[in-house]
Amino acid sequence: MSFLGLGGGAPKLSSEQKVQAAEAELDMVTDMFNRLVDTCYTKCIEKSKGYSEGDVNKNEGLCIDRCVAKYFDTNVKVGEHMQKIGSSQFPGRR
Amino acid sequence: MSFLGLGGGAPKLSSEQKVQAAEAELDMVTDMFNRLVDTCYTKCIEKSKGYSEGDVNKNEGLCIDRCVAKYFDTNVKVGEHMQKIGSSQFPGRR
Amino acid sequence: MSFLGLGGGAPKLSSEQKVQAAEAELDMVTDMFNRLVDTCYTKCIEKSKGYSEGDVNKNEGLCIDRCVAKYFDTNVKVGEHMQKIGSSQFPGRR
Amino acid sequence: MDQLNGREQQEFQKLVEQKQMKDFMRLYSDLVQRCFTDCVSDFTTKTLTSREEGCVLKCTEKFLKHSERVGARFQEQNELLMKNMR
Amino acid sequence: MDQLNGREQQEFQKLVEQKQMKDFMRLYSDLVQRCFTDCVSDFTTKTLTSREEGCVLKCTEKFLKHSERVGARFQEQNELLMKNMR
Amino acid sequence: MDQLNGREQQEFQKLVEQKQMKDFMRLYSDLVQRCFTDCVSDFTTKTLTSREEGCVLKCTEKFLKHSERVGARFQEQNELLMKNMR
Repeated sequence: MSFLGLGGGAPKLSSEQKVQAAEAELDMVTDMFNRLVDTCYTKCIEKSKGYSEGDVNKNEGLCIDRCVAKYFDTNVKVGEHMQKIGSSQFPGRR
Repeated sequence: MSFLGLGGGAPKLSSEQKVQAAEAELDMVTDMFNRLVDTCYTKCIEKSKGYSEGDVNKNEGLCIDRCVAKYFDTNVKVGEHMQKIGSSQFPGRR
Repeated sequence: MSFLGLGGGAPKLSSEQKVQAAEAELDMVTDMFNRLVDTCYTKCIEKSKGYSEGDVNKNEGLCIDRCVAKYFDTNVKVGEHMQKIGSSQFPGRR
Repeated sequence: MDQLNGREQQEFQKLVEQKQMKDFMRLYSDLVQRCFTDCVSDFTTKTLTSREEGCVLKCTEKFLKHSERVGARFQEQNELLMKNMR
Repeated sequence: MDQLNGREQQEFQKLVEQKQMKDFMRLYSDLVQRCFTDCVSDFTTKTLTSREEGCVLKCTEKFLKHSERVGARFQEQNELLMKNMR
Repeated sequence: MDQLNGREQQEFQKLVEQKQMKDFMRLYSDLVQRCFTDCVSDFTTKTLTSREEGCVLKCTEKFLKHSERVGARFQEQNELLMKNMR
């Protein structure tokens, strides 16, 4: 479990720090899941007809599958690009 | 205090768990209040004229009252429907 | 460090309370920074052309500077106005 | 809350107080962001124009009155819900 | 997770359980807000009209099925990602 | 911050470090969501098209530069505010 390479090589963490790192990773995975549910719902679900059916139809289903795949793809591409251009300059506020 | 039936029948919780459950319930009530403020503001407040007055006018006021009532109604209906169709399958990610 | 006058005069806080107040202040500054990034991005960044360039151009840059300044200005004006009209009645839910 | 004993009530009360400040902060920040978004869209000046400032002040009052009214209705609905559950 | 020892795993597991209820609550609240926003816009009545209620129920089902499907794909993609990292 | 003593400062510093990682994560997730929303809307393919990828990379750079600039101005305004309060 090493989302975004977190935690991978870091040596000699205290027990408390290791559990905290695992918690941070869990929070990030949960956050990504919530964002996916939200974003792909907006992109894929047809509500123009006032929810004419409770099922996810075939078109919507395919769209959801690809939406998730492309979101992961985007996540990876953004991470690689940030490393390339030097993400160290990132947050600006510190 | 048993929003959504939480905590009602659960037996033999430790002190820590009981306080945690109460905290979770408080957080949920607060979260619902914040969502109501946001959602009903969007549904009811006329800002087209660039906020021509600081008061909540009669139409807006009635709209707010009904918006809150219908939001609670929706909350109950969603909960009942989820129990009926088997909310156990819900979060999908576990 | 006394954003919004928080913590300024309050006497005889316990160590725990002082650290908690400092944490609340840090959270608020961070939250404001995040809202600024989000709001000024929406107000200032031209994405109509599908992100034709990775740079922040001159117009965008000037807009960002003024957006941040006006956001701070708004923050101060809102605070002053709330004190004037009696913010005590504020949250309503308590 | 009747299932909490005295010591637990006290502990919970402490939590509530810690959260009230945060809640207030959040509502305040929501108000600022909303009124800024609704009222300010001219970025040729560095300070609020008088028109923008007027809009922000009216928006502030309206938001406060709105959230007060939502709060009152919220409490009523909540009490109704609790009563029906017993 | 292989870098956590037994006791740490246990502590982490406790955290996970505490968070699961919160996650469920959040998804539930998101669902209510979304279905309300999408289905309810007539404020001349105090209770849901039958048309609004029908919309809310279908929206609820659709949202649940949607989030289940996202969950299944999410897990697959996550496993793929982990495999590629080793 | 002058009202915190040495030990309190240290405790607070630890808190700050714990939060910095979270802040970074949040900004990263916001960036991904925003660039995905703005750049990806063709769901007939399973991987990013080259046009979408180009858009995502430019969006990433722009967002980073934007948040850097906001950060610089934010700090200036904050210092100004602190100075006026003394």
